[in-house]
Amino acid sequence: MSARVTVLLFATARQAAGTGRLRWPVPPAGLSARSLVRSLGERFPKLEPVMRTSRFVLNGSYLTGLARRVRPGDEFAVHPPYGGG
Amino acid sequence: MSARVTVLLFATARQAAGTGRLRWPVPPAGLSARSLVRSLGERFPKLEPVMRTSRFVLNGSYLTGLARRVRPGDEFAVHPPYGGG
Amino acid sequence: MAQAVRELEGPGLGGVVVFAGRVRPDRTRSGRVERLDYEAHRALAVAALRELETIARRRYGAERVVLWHRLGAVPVDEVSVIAGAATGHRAAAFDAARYLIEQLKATVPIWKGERSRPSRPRRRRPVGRGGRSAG
Amino acid sequence: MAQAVRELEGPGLGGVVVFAGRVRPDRTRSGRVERLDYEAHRALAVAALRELETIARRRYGAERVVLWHRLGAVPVDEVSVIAGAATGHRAAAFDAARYLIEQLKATVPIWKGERSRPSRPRRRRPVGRGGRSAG
Repeated sequence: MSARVTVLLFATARQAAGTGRLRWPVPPAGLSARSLVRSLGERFPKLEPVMRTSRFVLNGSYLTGLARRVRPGDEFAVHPPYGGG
Repeated sequence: MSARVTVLLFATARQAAGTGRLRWPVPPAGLSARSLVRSLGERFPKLEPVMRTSRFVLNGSYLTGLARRVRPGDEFAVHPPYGGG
Repeated sequence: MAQAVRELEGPGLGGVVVFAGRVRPDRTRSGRVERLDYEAHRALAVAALRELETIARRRYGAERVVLWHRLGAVPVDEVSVIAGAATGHRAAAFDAARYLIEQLKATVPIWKGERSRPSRPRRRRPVGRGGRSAG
Repeated sequence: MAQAVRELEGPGLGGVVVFAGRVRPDRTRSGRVERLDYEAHRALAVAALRELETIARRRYGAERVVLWHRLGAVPVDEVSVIAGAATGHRAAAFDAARYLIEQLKATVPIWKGERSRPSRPRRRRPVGRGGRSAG
């Protein structure tokens, strides 16, 4: 089995991808969050517009940009706008 | 028994007069609220400063001035500033 | 407060806000408050509370409202007043509850007296001896 | 809500405000809401709720705080969220409770999905057939 990251998809992101959790293959050295988001959008076209208004969370920390490197074993979450209450 | 009005005194007004309820003699034709307040202040000197910051209620209606006539059988209440809650 | 919550339940009411005011053990010149004695011009107070409820319904669209005040002796840490509103939406419930409690304090003929030792509730004369400090 | 009130009791706390949000039977394109399914990024949501409580304590002097949110299926007219604060004085309790619920909605990773027919709570996949209208 190749190197993978866990991708968590919530709410409209989950609906767009048809699943809430993916084991996503990545290069052994990892890739930028930008590249990961792009490849997810290519695989799930309906997810692409959802991600444009989403926040991203890497291993429990909010990303402020997409430059950060995502490595095998990391957890990458897609958060559409919140709607609790 | 001569003609009287019922005077209700609350909170600091009650404490100043030493009672919460008076049967106060008035002329058969009544008197102005101003005269009633003045006579109450003369009888109970500690009540006089309390009445300066109080509202007055005649038969359940707030008075906006002291010109109204108070007649035998009326109920006249002295309301110091409110403090519920 | 549990009863207030029950009265504010109803179909379609999305937001409920309940304020409860408790008697605080404030320090005073004569010691520490053990209880408050509330007195009211009863007929007028009841009418004023009902009128505030009506205004809250109209102004904030509150569908259910509670506005209760205890009279007589209320010991420290017990609830003396409750103001609550249930509305379709959240912000209006906060506004209505706040309106109710602030108007109650400003416009309803209820007064409190601080007491540091027990005596009978709603008596007409103040305690003659001035009350010993408890704190 | 009763439990929230109990948690907000304590000596010297003069003002308690509790907000409860209930699921409303809103009309939607597919009929009328029968329940909401709440999902959360759990670890982050719990941390965010705790952090909001801490901020409410610091910023508003709230001595006790509750901030609870149900997850999974919540039927119409049941309470889904509670935000409450107990403070020494009234205004701060209103401000703290309002801060908590508004920040919760804006910053805590919880989402709701409208459903018009029953299915199991917190499932990972949406219902395939789209759901029949109940209204």
